[in-house]
Amino acid sequence: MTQLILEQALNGLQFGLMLFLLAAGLTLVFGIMDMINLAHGSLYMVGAYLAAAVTQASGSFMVGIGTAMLVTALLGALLEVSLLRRLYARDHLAQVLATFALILIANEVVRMIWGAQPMLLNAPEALSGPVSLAGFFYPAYRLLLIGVGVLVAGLLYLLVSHTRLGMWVRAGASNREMTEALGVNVRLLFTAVFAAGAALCALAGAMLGPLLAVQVGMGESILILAFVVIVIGGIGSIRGALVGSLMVGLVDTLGRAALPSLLREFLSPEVASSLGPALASILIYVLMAAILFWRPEGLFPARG
Amino acid sequence: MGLYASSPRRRIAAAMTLVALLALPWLMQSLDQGFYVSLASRVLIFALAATSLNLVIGFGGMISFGHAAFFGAGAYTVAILAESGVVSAALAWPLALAVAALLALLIGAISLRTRGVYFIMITLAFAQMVFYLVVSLKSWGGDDGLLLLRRSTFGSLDLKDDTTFYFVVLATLALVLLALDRLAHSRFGRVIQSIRENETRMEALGYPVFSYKLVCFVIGGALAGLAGALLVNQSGLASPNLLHWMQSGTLMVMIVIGGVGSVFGGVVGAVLLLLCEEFFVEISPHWQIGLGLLLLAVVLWAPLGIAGLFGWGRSRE
Amino acid sequence: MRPTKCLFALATLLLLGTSVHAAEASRTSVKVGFLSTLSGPGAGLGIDIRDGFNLAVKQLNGKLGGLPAEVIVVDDQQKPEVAQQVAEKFMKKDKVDFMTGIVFSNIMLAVGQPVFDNKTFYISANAGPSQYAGEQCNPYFFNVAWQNDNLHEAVGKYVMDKGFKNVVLVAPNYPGGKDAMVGFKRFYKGKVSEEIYTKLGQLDYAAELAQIRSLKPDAVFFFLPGGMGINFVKQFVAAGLSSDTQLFAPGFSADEDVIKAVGAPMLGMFNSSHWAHDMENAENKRFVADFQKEYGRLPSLYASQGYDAAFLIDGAVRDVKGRLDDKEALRKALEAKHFKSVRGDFKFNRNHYPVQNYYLRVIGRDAQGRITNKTMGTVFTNHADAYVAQCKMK
Amino acid sequence: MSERRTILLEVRDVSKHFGGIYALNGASLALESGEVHALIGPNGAGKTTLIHVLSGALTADAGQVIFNGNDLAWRAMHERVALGLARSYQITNLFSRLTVLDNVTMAVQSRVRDWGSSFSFWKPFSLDSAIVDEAQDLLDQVSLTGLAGRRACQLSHGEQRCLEVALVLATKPKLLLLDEPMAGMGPEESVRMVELIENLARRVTMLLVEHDMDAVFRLADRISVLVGGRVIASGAPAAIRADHEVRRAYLGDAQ
Repeated sequence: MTQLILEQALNGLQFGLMLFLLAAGLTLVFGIMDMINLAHGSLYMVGAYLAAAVTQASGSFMVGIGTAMLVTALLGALLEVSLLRRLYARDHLAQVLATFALILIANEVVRMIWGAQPMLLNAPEALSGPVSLAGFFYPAYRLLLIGVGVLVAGLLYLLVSHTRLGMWVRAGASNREMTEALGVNVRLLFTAVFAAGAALCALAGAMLGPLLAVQVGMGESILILAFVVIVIGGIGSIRGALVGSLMVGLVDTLGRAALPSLLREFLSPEVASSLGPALASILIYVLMAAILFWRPEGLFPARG
Repeated sequence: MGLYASSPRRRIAAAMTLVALLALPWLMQSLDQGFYVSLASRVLIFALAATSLNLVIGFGGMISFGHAAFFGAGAYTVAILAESGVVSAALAWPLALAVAALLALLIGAISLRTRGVYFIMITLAFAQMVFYLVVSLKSWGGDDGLLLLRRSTFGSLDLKDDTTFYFVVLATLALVLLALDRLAHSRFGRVIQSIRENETRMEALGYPVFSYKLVCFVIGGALAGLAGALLVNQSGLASPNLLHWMQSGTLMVMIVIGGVGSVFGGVVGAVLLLLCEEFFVEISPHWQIGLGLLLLAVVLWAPLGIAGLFGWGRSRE
Repeated sequence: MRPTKCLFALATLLLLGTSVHAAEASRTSVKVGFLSTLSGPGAGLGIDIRDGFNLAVKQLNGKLGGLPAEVIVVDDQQKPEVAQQVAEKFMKKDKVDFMTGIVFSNIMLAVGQPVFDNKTFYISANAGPSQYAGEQCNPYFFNVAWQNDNLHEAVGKYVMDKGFKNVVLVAPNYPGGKDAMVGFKRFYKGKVSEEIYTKLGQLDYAAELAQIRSLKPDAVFFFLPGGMGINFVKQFVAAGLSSDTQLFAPGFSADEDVIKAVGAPMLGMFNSSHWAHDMENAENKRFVADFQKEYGRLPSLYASQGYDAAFLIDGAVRDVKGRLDDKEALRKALEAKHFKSVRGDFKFNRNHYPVQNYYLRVIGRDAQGRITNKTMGTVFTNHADAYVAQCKMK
Repeated sequence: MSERRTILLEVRDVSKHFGGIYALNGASLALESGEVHALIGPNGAGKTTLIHVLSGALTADAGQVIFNGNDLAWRAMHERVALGLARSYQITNLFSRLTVLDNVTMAVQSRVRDWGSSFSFWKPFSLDSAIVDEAQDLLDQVSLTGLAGRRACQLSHGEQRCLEVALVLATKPKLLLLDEPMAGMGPEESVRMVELIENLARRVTMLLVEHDMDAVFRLADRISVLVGGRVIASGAPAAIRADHEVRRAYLGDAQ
């Protein structure tokens, strides 16, 4: 039983950390530029496709990931300079709609280039098996995902809290006008942050590709989860994104695993078996609504 | 922009469109193109759904990203009632409306405490809850949705007949549009539009802003429920995809293309979007690129939508 | 005012501009509405059915029953409401004579009734829901593949015969998935320690695999068509479960499309099928050879079903001499099955589902070193489905 | 001034802090019905915070506000307006995209006690001619009649301030909270505004927050001085002018 809980907790951690890769970029764009970017999920999809295509062509998963991050970052920067910049001053409705349009366009372009069928992306042979972990087996690749997630979280923490660039980013998230007044080149900062966020998207897409599937529409479902994460964590806060990701990852996975059997203790098996999965799947949204009810600006609001 | 004002010219245009739409089934039948009557019903139902969202977003200024929940609630109510033997439209449709209204009351009462982005996100979260709840409940069909094997019955009217059904849909939409036009010019309509313009000031003038917004939200939700009730009759399936957030997004696209805050904006947008879908899909499977570009262009250069381009939107100088 | 009028005129023009048909008494062509899942995680299945169907039409020189064939192919995106709209268009606008292609039972059930009401024949090349085999059986529905339960019944019987004692079942939460579990348990009477229902289209099975690990079964039976099965097998092996637990699947989850994607981890997996690419008969040899030549890959069982569906239509149209409006005659011709299937022979039961043999296959390396299915033996001979008794059709 | 009047508004020991900083620190104040009461004090003394607390935009941490016999704690902004307490804004806060006339009709329409609530969905507003007539009247009073069809955003700053006053008046308040009505005005516009306020003073009690000392001493019946979140003196203009502590804390710096 403890082994089951431990394994499920690891699964939740892995899921949460991958969400964090997406949420980190999203929360900064949202916080600094006050911009709702629905196309964030499309960058994740594009990153995954690039990784799959390059991995197939080059035969190396590492080359695939590297290229995908680089190209997606460039695409992100291009998108920011050419289009998104025009939307910062617009209302949220315009932002939602314009980036919704980008989702439609990105999906079709990917479909035109790579076809409607999912693309195959396999993890390196060495990682496709299990490793022994304190007495039980756990997939090596999932452990790698956890490692990468922890590493990125650590690097981001160092970058944001211990460098000048990070100071600007934090300043930008809490008060944009003031940062401009201090003489920071905010336009360049925005482009850089956006490109970095895009690179993290590509990383998440490439890493999750072998585990899930590289297919059109893969960005949409995970995008909503990323939004839930940043709203829970507080818009603009990296720390909030991390806490929110881990909360969502663990609550979702453990809820799915434990809730049905937990309900069986109190209710009849039939009621429990239909109610259990239903409750488990809405758990994170209940969590978000509850947090917004008590703390309408999330757990770690960046603006103050 | 400012407060909505309709001109006599616009009313004449609406009346003429209505006459043309009345003649449509006759024309299509004589061309042996009955399919298009059914398609037209579908388009008009989506026009109704988009119009209901336009009331919330365009007039009330509340950017709700969870409108699909009410649309789907109406559809599921009719399907669930039919499962248990209630097939009378006179009973099922008002109930669908009421269920959607109740849901909107619940969601609105909580969501309207938040502002801006948080409002967008919390309405989305609630819609997702409804979506996942329905998908998980096996007795409501789960992922498969609920089939409606027979259309509702409506007195002596035979709704199974596509043309009759079309006229019922057309009548419903026409009534709703008339009511919306009246509402836009009523005291209530002026209040919600002014709240959209300046909420703090309305509060300082002594309006219970929360109640007005909530009532507007509930009316919008109820009308979406009615649209859902009609749609499940048209298609014969209450599908969880009706509740999906992409559906909310599509309705938003319709009103933005058609014209936010214009009585006919939702109709124009729905007609344009669905007809494009119907015809361009045969030209190229990648027609959605075109839709995406059109949407981008509208957002960037014509924020008042098609209705705004032609000057049938809010009053201008 | 003018813009409204313009818009309406435009709409009318568009409506009129599309093809106009005149009803005709004796046909000069056959129209087939091919509605299938061609995008998303289930796309592989639909594409194979389509390619099989098209191959048959090509072999018949673009004709079905001697009449020029028009096959309209549309993607249902694996969404019931999209499928409904397409079906409505097929019936009311294109006025097709036959429909076929649907992969998933939930979509079949969403589309079926209106199609039957319209007296359009539906030839199922895959989906075989229990409803249409039993109480809701219909003169206008024919299935050239199997009833959903059948392949699972075959696995259940084999697992029972081999003496496995503790089994976990995994299937998606949709009609086909439920039929699978019922079918398996109809012939497996041992202990089932858990029935796990997953979301249709789910791709990450971490939680389910952890659950399986804690249950320690000696066999796992899973039915997860398309991309779902690919991910499940990969993750099952990656989690280290394959060393203690034997995997069983119906042919759907262990066919050439899945093998191509997963590769070596699938070696040694048992599965059931009513057809295999190594079956020795003239029709099958021609089919497999032509399919490989045309598409450069081994056909899957889906492809064989699509291929058979085309030949069933061909034989029936030929039999009624193109008088497609004589529905009664056409139905009799379909029931008589004027073609030889690539699976050897089968005949239609009175619910229009096949009565046929089911075989056990194992995944191994063939003479050329390719990983593929090898037929091991027969599990059922002339096996019918369990629902035919409830069908009131004569 | 010797006759005894009823107390319309009483502020008792109100405190409000943001983080560790006290904007109000036990402020007390009493307004008599019918008077023009000016509130002065150096920048950051807590004047605007007090207005916010009175109007309901902020909730006090401690203390009590009694208006016309009603305890205002927990009453929402719109309920306070219904009781007869209205405010104007320091920074112009209008319906900038609506016409001047629509701005005022929205304000007139808000009076539930005269017209009922606005939950009326069917009857066209154009039939409510009484509301429009009253709005026209109000525009007359603030001399904006000729501009009724313009959008609010097209008015000059001074005109917008006048419109602001018309909006507040339309709610027929018992007490008017005027937050720096002359802020940013040129000399000519200021003169017009002073005349307008003098005119109004006959009909409504006013709490006036203003920096323009000439205007304050000309308009006010009584003056309270707020320093460091506390009222240090209250009285007739002459008394305030003479008050030693006030001179030191505030006027001394100014003059």
